[in-house]
Amino acid sequence: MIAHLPILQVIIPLMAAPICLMLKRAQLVWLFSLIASGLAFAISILLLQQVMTSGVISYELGGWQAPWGIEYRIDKLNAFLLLIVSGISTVVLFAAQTSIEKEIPKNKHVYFYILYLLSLTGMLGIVATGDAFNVFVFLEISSLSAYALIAMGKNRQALWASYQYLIMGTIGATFILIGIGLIYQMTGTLNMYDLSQRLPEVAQTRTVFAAFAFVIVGVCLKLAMFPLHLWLPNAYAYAPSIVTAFFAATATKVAVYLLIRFTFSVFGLSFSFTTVPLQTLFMALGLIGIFAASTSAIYQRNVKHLFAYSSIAQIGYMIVGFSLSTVTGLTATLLHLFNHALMKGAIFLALAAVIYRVGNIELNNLRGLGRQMPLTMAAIVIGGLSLIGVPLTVGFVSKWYLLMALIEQGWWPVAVLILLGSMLAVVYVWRIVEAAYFKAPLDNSSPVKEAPMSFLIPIWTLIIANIYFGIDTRLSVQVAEAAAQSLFGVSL
Amino acid sequence: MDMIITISSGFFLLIGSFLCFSGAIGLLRFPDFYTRMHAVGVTDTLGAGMILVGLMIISTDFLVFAKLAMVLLLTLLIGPTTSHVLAKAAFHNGLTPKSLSNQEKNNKEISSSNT
Amino acid sequence: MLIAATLAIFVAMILAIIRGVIGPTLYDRILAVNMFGTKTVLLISLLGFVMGRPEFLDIAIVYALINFISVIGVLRYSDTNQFKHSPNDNESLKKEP
Amino acid sequence: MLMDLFNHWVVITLMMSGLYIVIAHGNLIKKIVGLSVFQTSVFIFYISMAKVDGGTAPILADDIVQYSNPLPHVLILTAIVVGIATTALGLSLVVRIKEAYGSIEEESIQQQDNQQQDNNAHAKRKQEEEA
Amino acid sequence: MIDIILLTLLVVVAIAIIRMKDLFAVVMLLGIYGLLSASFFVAMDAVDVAFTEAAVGAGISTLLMLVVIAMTGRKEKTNRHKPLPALCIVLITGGLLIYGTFDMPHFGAADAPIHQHVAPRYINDSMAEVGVPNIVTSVLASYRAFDTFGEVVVIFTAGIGVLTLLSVARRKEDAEKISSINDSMHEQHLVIRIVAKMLIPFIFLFALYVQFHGDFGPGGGFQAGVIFAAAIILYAMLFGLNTARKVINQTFIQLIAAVGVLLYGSVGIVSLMNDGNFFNYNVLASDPIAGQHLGILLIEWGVGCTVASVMMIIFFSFAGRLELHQHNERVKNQESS
Repeated sequence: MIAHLPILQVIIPLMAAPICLMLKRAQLVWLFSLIASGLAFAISILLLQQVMTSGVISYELGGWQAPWGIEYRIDKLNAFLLLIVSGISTVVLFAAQTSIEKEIPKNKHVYFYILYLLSLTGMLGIVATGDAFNVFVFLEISSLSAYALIAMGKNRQALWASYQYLIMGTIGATFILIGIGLIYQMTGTLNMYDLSQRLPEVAQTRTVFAAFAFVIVGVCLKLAMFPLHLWLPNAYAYAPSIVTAFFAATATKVAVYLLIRFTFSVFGLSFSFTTVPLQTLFMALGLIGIFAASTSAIYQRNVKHLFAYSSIAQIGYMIVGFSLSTVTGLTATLLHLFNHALMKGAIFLALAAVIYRVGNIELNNLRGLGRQMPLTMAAIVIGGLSLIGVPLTVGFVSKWYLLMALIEQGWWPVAVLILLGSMLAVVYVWRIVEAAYFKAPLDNSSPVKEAPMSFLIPIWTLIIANIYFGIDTRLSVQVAEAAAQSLFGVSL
Repeated sequence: MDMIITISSGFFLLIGSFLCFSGAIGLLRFPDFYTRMHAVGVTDTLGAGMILVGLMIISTDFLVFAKLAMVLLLTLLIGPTTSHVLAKAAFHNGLTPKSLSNQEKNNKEISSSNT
Repeated sequence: MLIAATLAIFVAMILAIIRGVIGPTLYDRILAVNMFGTKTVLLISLLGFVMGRPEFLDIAIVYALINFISVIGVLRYSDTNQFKHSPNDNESLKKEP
Repeated sequence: MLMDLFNHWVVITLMMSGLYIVIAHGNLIKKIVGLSVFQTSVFIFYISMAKVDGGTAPILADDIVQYSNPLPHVLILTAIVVGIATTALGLSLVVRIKEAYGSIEEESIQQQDNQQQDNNAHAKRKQEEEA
Repeated sequence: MIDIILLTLLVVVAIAIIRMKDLFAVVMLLGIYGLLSASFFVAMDAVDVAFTEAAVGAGISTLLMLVVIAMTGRKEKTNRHKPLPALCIVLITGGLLIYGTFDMPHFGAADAPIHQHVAPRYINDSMAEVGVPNIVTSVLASYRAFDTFGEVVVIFTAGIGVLTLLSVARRKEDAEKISSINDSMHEQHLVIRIVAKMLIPFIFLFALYVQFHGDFGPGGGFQAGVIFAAAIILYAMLFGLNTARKVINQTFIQLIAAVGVLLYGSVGIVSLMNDGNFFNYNVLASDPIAGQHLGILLIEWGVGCTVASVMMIIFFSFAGRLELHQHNERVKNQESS
């Protein structure tokens, strides 16, 4: 069975989804999907171990050789991403049952879990596959379930946000489809590894250039990179809180993975960064993104909106690291992928707990919660410190690597700008601290209790991970560095 | 034999395409819905039938012949039915033929302003 | 002869599209679409013979069926109050200049 | 030269008209129609690259040597399914939006949202003042 | 020649779609667009794709849009129209694509890379390796079976998504009341009911034919599923939703949708159990070709089940919503008068 791990990784949550439809009882379905997600997590750990020791795993679906059939190709980068996605999904799912109780009508609970599992399947499928068209199919599975999940939000704005996401997402996916079509036309193959072998021959053609542009724009739409981010804040703010926690921690990460995969592996380093001026473009967009989004975050009243904008800013950091196209820069991006998943997962879960108790998530509703829900608010604060990049948290580690990478290349001014950007994070995190600890609760608000255990356990698991990986950086840095080096073809 | 097949199929195809063509002209040129429907409904069924018969004559394979016959049956069944339903629905929902509507214009305006 | 018939079908299709665009009433459009559907069935049958592989007539059968079903659907769901013909329909539905 | 690429250009025109509808029009159903046109045009693009001059449909028969490329056909079969799935989901969202907002025009929906936000902000300011 | 005429017609229709303000006309034109593109697919030798596009693009999606328009109104407001920025984006994107075409292989060129690299094996060896004359089916169901599995999951996701968005919990008595006023169609139209009664069995038979004939000609599970669902939809439109619900139980079709996905997946699981890779049908039977045949047959059934039931779920959800709307409107009118 060990040889079949790559496919089981995706197949287990996939097959669990239709079985859930048969089980019918929400509680049972929750337990079942938790088990499925947990199994996927366990498999991803095994896979990572296997990859770290023995190198790339290739799995031929249907027993057909690679360019003719579909291939699952797990290298260090995929395995790392699989671990992040399935891990976060399991932790978040743990709190799901309590959280959706108040946010989603009873008769739709089963559908919620099914869509959640399908969304997980889609993301795992995107990451695991080594076939360009298969990416599109699984991208659509995850997107379609995401649209439906977001539309389940309580307010009517959720519907509108979901519709906007649907339009933008479909345009993005269709762009990717056009791009894949163009490279297919020039090379005759869809397998990513095969593509990377055959693309250099035709790299100078205008068609490949157009294909590159379409794939990158499509992925950046999914990624919510700065000028294309318009769908994200509302989608995150109005979705059910569990969905927000899951997507904020995973969905954009998967898109970043796609960006890295296409630029580094498929089109190749020399094409992406020398033929096309990707470096300056992405660095500029990343920096503008950091500043524009952080500034918007400061002016938000809704805390979910605030952190949604902060997510866009964090994507900016990843893009800056990516645009350096050095091993250290990419390591910083990958580390930040992992770390951002940990902190945003924790923060949004804590916000879900607040919504569960208070019902609303405007800044004013946080007043006095520092005393009433000490553990939850402490989690938000630690997560916020991590967002700023305070030492002893994971945020510090990834910022540190990013600065190192920038200085290594002599980009001093950019390093200063990154630090300035972190100052903006201080401002918006402070607003929350201020509301929670230094303002008296509103007169008409009734006192609330601490969040139930089903929230506190996953929240604090993530927070402890936040601190642990901030102190003991060996594990995460080792994997990220190895993954980055493998993309540059440097052997360990 | 070949000669007869070619000529007869050509004949059927010619008639069929002429009917289709004239039906289309009628669809475009006639003054109101009912006359247009008349033009299309009558020529379409016959024209399609003619073309399909023409094709049946030149088909060599039995399966192809059978499928063409099936298409022919379907057109014969469906074409008139849809025409009938369309006309009925149009009339029920208050679309009057042009000659009538000129006469009854005044009545209709009164009745429609009431609803 | 096959080519001539195909061309005639094409011309009929173009005229049907024009009628579908200019309307003016709902039923004219339905009529145009219906006629377009039957013409497509014929076109598919003819194309099979023109291209020398006539064994794919299954598609023509599907077209005929789908055409029928969609016309029924159009009538069923245009049969609501919003679609009732009103005297000013003729003016308001004309294509905007 | 011109004739060889003509097909591609027409297909690109089709794609762009679909994209134009999606971006420029404010009606939600029209946007979905636009998406549908856009996607269908991409299908046309894929299928036209599969065509080989003198080839026939990729179904094996005895006396035929040249077949068109079957792979894009397979891809597009999948993509068509994805397209209808997106259309169905988008349309059901439109229905729900119509029920919630009473309109399916982008402008009016955004207006209502802004209004609601303003009202909320007002209420909040009042609350703060009271506190 | 034929392709150029069809493409030109497509452009005309697309421009008309942009210009029209009447949504009903737009949807009709979209139906024409679907039919035209399907004809184009036939001209391009893509018979399987044409089959699907006709059933889906011209049939199902047009129908869904009509149901929605009946709920939302058919006029597009003209006030908000921002053509200039949109035009800029479109021109840039289109310009980029046209720039990209200059190095493309020419249309129909047999020496293009796509006809040289992967595809030749499908064309030359699929008969020996899979044993199915229709190459599209063998690629779809065996070489790239996992893509098709993804496709089935996509349609399943859409079904669940539509259910979450549109399903209404209703009591039985209400359902009777609501649908009893909405069955105008089958009271008025005797002729069409008789014709439909004659046609529906034929359509079922044809769907089965398409399901099984997919190995030899255009067709397969997806197309068969859509045709099957179309027959049920025809029945529901003519005899009222409620009657159709009695024939096809709602929980039952949800079950079938899930069973379809599971059937498809379990073929893969069984091949795992037999020491093959996922979806390796060779190990399903002692003879590899027999195994391939068995595997393809089973997964085509899986596809057919899921597609048919999801199409029905989608249609019933939309039509049920429409009924509710009309009922509410009527109640409101009665109250006001």
